Amino acid sequence: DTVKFAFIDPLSGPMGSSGDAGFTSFKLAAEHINAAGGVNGDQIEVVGYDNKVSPKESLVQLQKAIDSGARYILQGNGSSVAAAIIDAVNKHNARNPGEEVVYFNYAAVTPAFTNEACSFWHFRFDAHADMKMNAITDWIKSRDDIKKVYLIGQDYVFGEAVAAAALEQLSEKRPDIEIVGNELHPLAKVKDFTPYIQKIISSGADAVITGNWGSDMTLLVKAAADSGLKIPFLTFYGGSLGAVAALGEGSIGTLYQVTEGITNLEASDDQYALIEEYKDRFPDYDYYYHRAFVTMNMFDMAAEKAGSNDPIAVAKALEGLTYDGAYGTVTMRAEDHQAQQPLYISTVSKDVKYGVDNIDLGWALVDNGTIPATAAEAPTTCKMERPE
Amino acid sequence: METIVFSLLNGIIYGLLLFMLSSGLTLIFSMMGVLNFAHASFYMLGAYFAYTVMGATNYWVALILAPIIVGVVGMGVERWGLRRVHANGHVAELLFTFGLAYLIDEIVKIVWGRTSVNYQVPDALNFPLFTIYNAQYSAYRIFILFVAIFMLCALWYLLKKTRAGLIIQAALTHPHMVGHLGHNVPAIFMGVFGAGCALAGLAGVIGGNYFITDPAMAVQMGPIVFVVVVVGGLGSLEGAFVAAMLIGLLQTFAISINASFADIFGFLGLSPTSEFGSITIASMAPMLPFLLLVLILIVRPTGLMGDREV
Amino acid sequence: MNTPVLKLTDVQKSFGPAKIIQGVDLEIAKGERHAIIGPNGAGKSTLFNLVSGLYSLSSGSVELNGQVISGKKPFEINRMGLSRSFQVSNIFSNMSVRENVRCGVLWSLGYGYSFWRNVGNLKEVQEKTAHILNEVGLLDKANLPASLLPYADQRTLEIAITIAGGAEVIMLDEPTAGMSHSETDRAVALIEKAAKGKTLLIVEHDMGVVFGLADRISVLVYGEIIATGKPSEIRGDPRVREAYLGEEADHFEGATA
Amino acid sequence: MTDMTTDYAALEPSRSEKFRQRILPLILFALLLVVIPFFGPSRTTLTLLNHMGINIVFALAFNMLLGRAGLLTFGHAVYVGLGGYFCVHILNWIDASDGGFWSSVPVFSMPIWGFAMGALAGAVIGWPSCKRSGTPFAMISLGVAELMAAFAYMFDSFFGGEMGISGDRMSGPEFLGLSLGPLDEVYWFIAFWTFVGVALMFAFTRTPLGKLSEATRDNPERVQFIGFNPTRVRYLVFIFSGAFAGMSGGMAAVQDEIFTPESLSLIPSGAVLIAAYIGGIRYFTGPIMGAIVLTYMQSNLSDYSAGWLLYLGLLFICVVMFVPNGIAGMVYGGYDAVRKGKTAEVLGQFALRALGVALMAVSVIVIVEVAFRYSEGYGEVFEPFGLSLPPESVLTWILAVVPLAAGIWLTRHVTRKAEEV
Amino acid sequence: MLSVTDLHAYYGKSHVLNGVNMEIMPGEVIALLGRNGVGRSTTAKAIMGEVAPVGSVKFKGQEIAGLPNHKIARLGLGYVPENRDIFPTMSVRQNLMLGIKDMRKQGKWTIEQMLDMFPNLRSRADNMAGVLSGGEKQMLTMCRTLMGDPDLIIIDEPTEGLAPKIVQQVGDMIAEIARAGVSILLVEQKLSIALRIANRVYVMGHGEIVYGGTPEEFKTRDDVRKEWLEV
Ligand SMILES: Nc1ncnc2c1ncn2[C@@H]1O[C@H](COP(=O)(O)OP(=O)(O)OP(=O)(O)O)[C@@H](O)[C@H]1O
Ligand SMILES: Nc1ncnc2c1ncn2[C@@H]1O[C@H](COP(=O)(O)OP(=O)(O)OP(=O)(O)O)[C@@H](O)[C@H]1O
Ligand SMILES: [Mg+2]
Ligand SMILES: [Mg+2]
Repeated sequence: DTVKFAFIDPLSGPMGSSGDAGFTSFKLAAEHINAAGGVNGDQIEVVGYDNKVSPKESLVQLQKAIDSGARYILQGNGSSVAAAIIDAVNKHNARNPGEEVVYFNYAAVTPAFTNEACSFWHFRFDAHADMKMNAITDWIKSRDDIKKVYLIGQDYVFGEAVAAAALEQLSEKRPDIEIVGNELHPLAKVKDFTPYIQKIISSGADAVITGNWGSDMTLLVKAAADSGLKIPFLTFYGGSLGAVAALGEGSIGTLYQVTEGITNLEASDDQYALIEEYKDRFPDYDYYYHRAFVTMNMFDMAAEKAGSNDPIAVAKALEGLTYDGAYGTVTMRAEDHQAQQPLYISTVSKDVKYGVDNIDLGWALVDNGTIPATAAEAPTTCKMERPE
Repeated sequence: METIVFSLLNGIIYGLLLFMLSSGLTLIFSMMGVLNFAHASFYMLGAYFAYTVMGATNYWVALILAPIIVGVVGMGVERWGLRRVHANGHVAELLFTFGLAYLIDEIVKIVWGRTSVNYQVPDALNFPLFTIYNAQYSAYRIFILFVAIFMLCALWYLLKKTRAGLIIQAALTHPHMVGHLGHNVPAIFMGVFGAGCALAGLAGVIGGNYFITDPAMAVQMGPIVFVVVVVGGLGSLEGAFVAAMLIGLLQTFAISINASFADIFGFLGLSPTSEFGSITIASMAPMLPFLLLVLILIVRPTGLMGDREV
Repeated sequence: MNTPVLKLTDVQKSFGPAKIIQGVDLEIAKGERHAIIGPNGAGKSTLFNLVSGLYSLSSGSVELNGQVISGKKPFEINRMGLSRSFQVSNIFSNMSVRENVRCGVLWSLGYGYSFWRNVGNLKEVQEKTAHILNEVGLLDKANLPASLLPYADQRTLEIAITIAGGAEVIMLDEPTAGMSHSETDRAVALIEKAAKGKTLLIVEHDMGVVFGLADRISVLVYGEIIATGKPSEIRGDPRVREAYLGEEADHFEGATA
Repeated sequence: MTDMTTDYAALEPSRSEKFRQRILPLILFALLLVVIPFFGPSRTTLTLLNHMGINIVFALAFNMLLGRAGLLTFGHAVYVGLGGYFCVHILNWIDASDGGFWSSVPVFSMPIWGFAMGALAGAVIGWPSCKRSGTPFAMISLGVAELMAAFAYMFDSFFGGEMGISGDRMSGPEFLGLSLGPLDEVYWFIAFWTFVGVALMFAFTRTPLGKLSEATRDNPERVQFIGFNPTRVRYLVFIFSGAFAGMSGGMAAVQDEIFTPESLSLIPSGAVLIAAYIGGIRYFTGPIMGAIVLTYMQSNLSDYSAGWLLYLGLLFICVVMFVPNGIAGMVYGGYDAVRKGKTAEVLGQFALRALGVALMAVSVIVIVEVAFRYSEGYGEVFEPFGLSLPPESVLTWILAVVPLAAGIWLTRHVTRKAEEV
Repeated sequence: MLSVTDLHAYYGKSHVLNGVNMEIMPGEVIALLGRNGVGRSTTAKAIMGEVAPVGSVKFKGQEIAGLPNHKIARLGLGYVPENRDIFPTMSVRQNLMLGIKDMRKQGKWTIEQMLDMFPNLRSRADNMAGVLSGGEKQMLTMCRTLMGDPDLIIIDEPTEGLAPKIVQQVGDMIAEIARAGVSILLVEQKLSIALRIANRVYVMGHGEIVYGGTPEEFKTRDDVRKEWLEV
């Protein structure tokens, strides 16, 4: 028997590579579990479904996946897709009892999914936006030289949420910090960010916080480097595929990111071996989606604990489960199905063990960059309805 | 003052950049009437070719060679593809370029991989040229400025000093008659399309390292180039130039305005906390070109300086 | 002569600096068949365009049945009962001949922009269409796409569309241009039939047609009417000979004599 | 007058002909829609069919403009989006209301509301844009689409931001005993409205306004001289087209229960253009065929190959270059030939051509698949039908070249033969 | 100068030309007469490569059947088509400019000369050609073709739609062109003009040349006129 996982993310088109990076991670994680005897004796199969980052198309693929017997859904690219999948999974499970599916969200970070919109069927293995912001502001707290902060983001719910979280957390943790700018720009429409950089320069900011992703992130930092602006750009997605290659040395000392782990952290030999195996198998990509491995290993643990691969049983077993990961302990909080884990602030550096994007630059932990899970933790408003 | 100087400077550079991106399209669109949706893909090809050529030789060779290769590819596309489609009208041509864009994007992924390549500004141009109000202006930006002006002159020469422009326009509607007058219409079409593609390629060589060179760069360029060409007016190089500058300046100035709709229309009772009132001019900036496009076409279907309906 | 159906008062038109129509006065009585002749570029087609509303007047006025129509849109003027054809065939080339004519009859039968009725079920429309097709002799070609018609038939269709709306005043711009003699004869017969009881204004270079059809002729030269009168008067007018007919006038005298 | 009626009769298609051409296809279509569920389609198939239905209505609405009125638009998804969003809001109002007006509204009526909203949007946006035609019109639609897509991210209260808004189709009173929960019930809903949409839009082509829109496409100048205002004609058609697009949005709101800003972006607008064109914009049925094919390919081609976009691109290019009248053109062309009694000839030619195309396809597939795998660098090998085709094998190269050459030769040969006849 | 041997042409399946034979000597003016629809225009088009010619067309001794039209034009063969085909969105001057094949060479005629010859055109020189009256368009087309210095010019129905007086003018112009040493193949309906200018006439019927001779001789051949032309 096999346990089918449906990986629903873009596998083609402009976003295809970021979906593929996730897909390859899950496949490798599954292979490792299978090699170790599988889950409860069953082998895991991860099947890719290309959703072309379209929520509508995701629903078609979801249906296809369910019909082909998948009971576990993996997805991460795009909160709009995640929202559509949560909604569809909820409805499917309500309308088709006995055929429940569970959704493991590995990258969609909208806080709502584990707050007001939380669902028993949804588990998030990535830290959500507020938690990441917690990490960023925690780090800023330790940097007395940062006195002025500039917020810039994409003009939509996520960008607004990031800005709001930054404002609130900074005023709490560092009331002395002045917010010298709070700017939103339309999504994926700006070609030349220099005018924005100029505004940042004029404001005298010491650091920039941005939730930008994709080209909006890269172009922003690139424009900063071109204008000689050497201040930390604290990003959520600085580590996304190809960003460092595109920025080149301009990213050193400028580009910062917050993640649940980086390859250049102190780790066990097993972990190093895994990183190298990944790179070897998938030379285009780097070991980035650590949480893919966490997700699969925690699934394995939960299934073994429940003694069954049944989605409801696994979901219940996952609640409150603790896993000792390569970069710290991960706990799946039962109240809201949000994984709690330590976060790391890192920046681009030249002398690192593992480079990224096939160049010699890589991510290195910054001073005081380790944010323990408790510090990153965010409260939840989730009132979850559980089956039975 | 600071804002004005900045905005002016950035606006001009951005405008020139836009002009550079759209100049090839100006040529193809106004001469051949082809809404070339693959324009951005040729732009991307330019960047990738330059990356490869630069790897083997140096940037200056790439600057010359890459556009030529793109131009040749463009000529091939015209010769074996577009020419056949031409008889079926503009929608067919447009769809052809649509499909071509997919094709090029995928081929780029096969050849150069799915993620961005490390195509960087050459060291010779990678230094801050001058600094005003703490902001550095890299030499490369000024280089862009010169290349854009060069492209303007080259195009101007092609359109005004040669009869090619006239011949092509005539050949659009009366290909046979133009042939009877002794002009080799197919060759001219091929040449024009190739030249337009080469210009796109040149923009790619320059833009690829100024921005990012990855397989998504074509998609990201989006319809803004059409806006420039159409707002400027068909058949008008000056128009395209003016439109590019106008859009560049408009957008850059708008970014520097932090006022929200509530600040401006407050007298109408618009509250700053309402959804509409809280929108700032700055956040609207990238939408302005499209607003401009719609307004211009409603008022003046020939565009700013065009001599015929788009 | 009671009130004229069509009355042009000091009509002028300039394109930029070029004064193309420089003060035309013209009255056309009900039921009259009036021809306008003149050298190429005299402004005959322009005059048509002014009357039918395609161009706006620079000054002067045009009245149809006592109502001022200058300044109105072409479709408004058409609805008031004035219909025109074009010097270059101007038909709906991707539609069938029948559909071409049918479009022409729709407005006059009161089926404006209606979208709740099936044209196929509008008996009146179908019958009128058939009637007109029959009259112009295109019935057997009714289901052909208009673009595939031979040239002469396209010209005929042009006339058919023009008369389909049943307008009171019909203006034809060189209806027989490019037709052979036999085709011309057929076209003339058709025009005579169609214009029965209506007012006809026609531009032609074929003097056979003009002298055969017209009750009165106006000669337009450089935007001015230099003569108006019965065919016989026009033929003899030395100014007309000088400006327009040239030697051919003799030819026609000979021909008709 | 008696001969008049005979003329008239001679001109008109006979009653049976009318039935055959107009009513029969609709009846067959309805029958097809009714029969499908009896084959017991899976939920995946049902989802696909439902999306096909939605896209059929959308593509036809789009073609009311492009094919019929000659107006190319790059932003027709805007009307689908507005209609759909409005309907999702209504779903939520229905859900939330107890006893109010909305509580008596069945979800089944959603396409009507979408229709109304689409018409309203068409009326507002069409007012300025229909003053233009041709490329200015197309460009205005592009600008409007970009603006609307941006607004969709800015105005959360209506559009719900990036995540859009979702509703529940199972609320409100039932209609025809359909709870609309399970997909097979949704199928009936979609089938019903697809049929209504297709029938209405077909009827529209036969109305005076429908005919006038064609006349305006062919020759807007002349339309003025038969008493009509071309701007007005365009505007009215635009409203209808927007309305039917909105209707498809209403159908989608029930099927997907969610609407996101992506649904009014340029992507679906471009897709519908492609669908309509591939199907054949000169035929009423063209967009239907195109919508079916494209919907299928968009959802399923990616299952077979990572390079599906490349195939799609190639396919567009080939259709545009070699089959300019689209699938419908091909179908009707064949049908005509068969009716003229040239069945054997046509079939023979068709078979040869199909063989040629198939041969070329073999090579193209081999080249693309091998190249894809090679470029990914995972060391995967293309293994169709048990063959192993690594990039360095001779067999790979033979398969990449020989069928291609043979296919090209064969199709050229057939074409030349056909021209000689 | 031009010799056409056994020329056939088809529109789809209809066989329009059944073997046309004719010769044009340098400096000659030939009128091609015939009823509507017998294929005179098609002959002109077949020579110019507008419809696919089957048979032989030799110009200055070189076979031109099957050449692309710009090559034919460059050999010195000018063509004024039936439908005039001016470029409507360009000015009169630009239209004339497009007639020049090679800007570097000074041709026999200049734009100014052309405008002098036709004062009507001069006054419209900077107007868009699309708004010219029918007659003005006709003049423009002819002038445009002359700008390319052709050695032989094929003119299809130059007087169609022209006022009687202008018809004479056009006739004079053609005569003048002939005087300048350009050979002319004139496809014309109006006998009066054709006979006035031509050195030789050909009459077509059923896609073939059925008569050839001098105008003087032709005037005496009432039988030919009755059978092959409309009276
Ligand atoms: N839109 C316009 N703009 C500028 N000039 C124009 C325009 N329309 C017509 N003209 C000019 O007006 C003059 C009269 O043209 P018109 O077409 O009325 O002549 P016409 O008498 O019909 O001649 P023909 O018998 O040759 O058709 C011409 O010289 C023409 O160039
Ligand atoms: N494009 C075409 N397709 C099909 N048949 C055509 C086409 N053009 C012309 N024909 C037919 O070919 C025959 C010869 O046409 P052609 O134009 O050469 O005649 P013509 O002698 O020049 O007469 P006209 O006085 O009408 O110009 C006619 O019967 C005509 O109907
Ligand atoms: Mg005229
Ligand atoms: Mg002819």
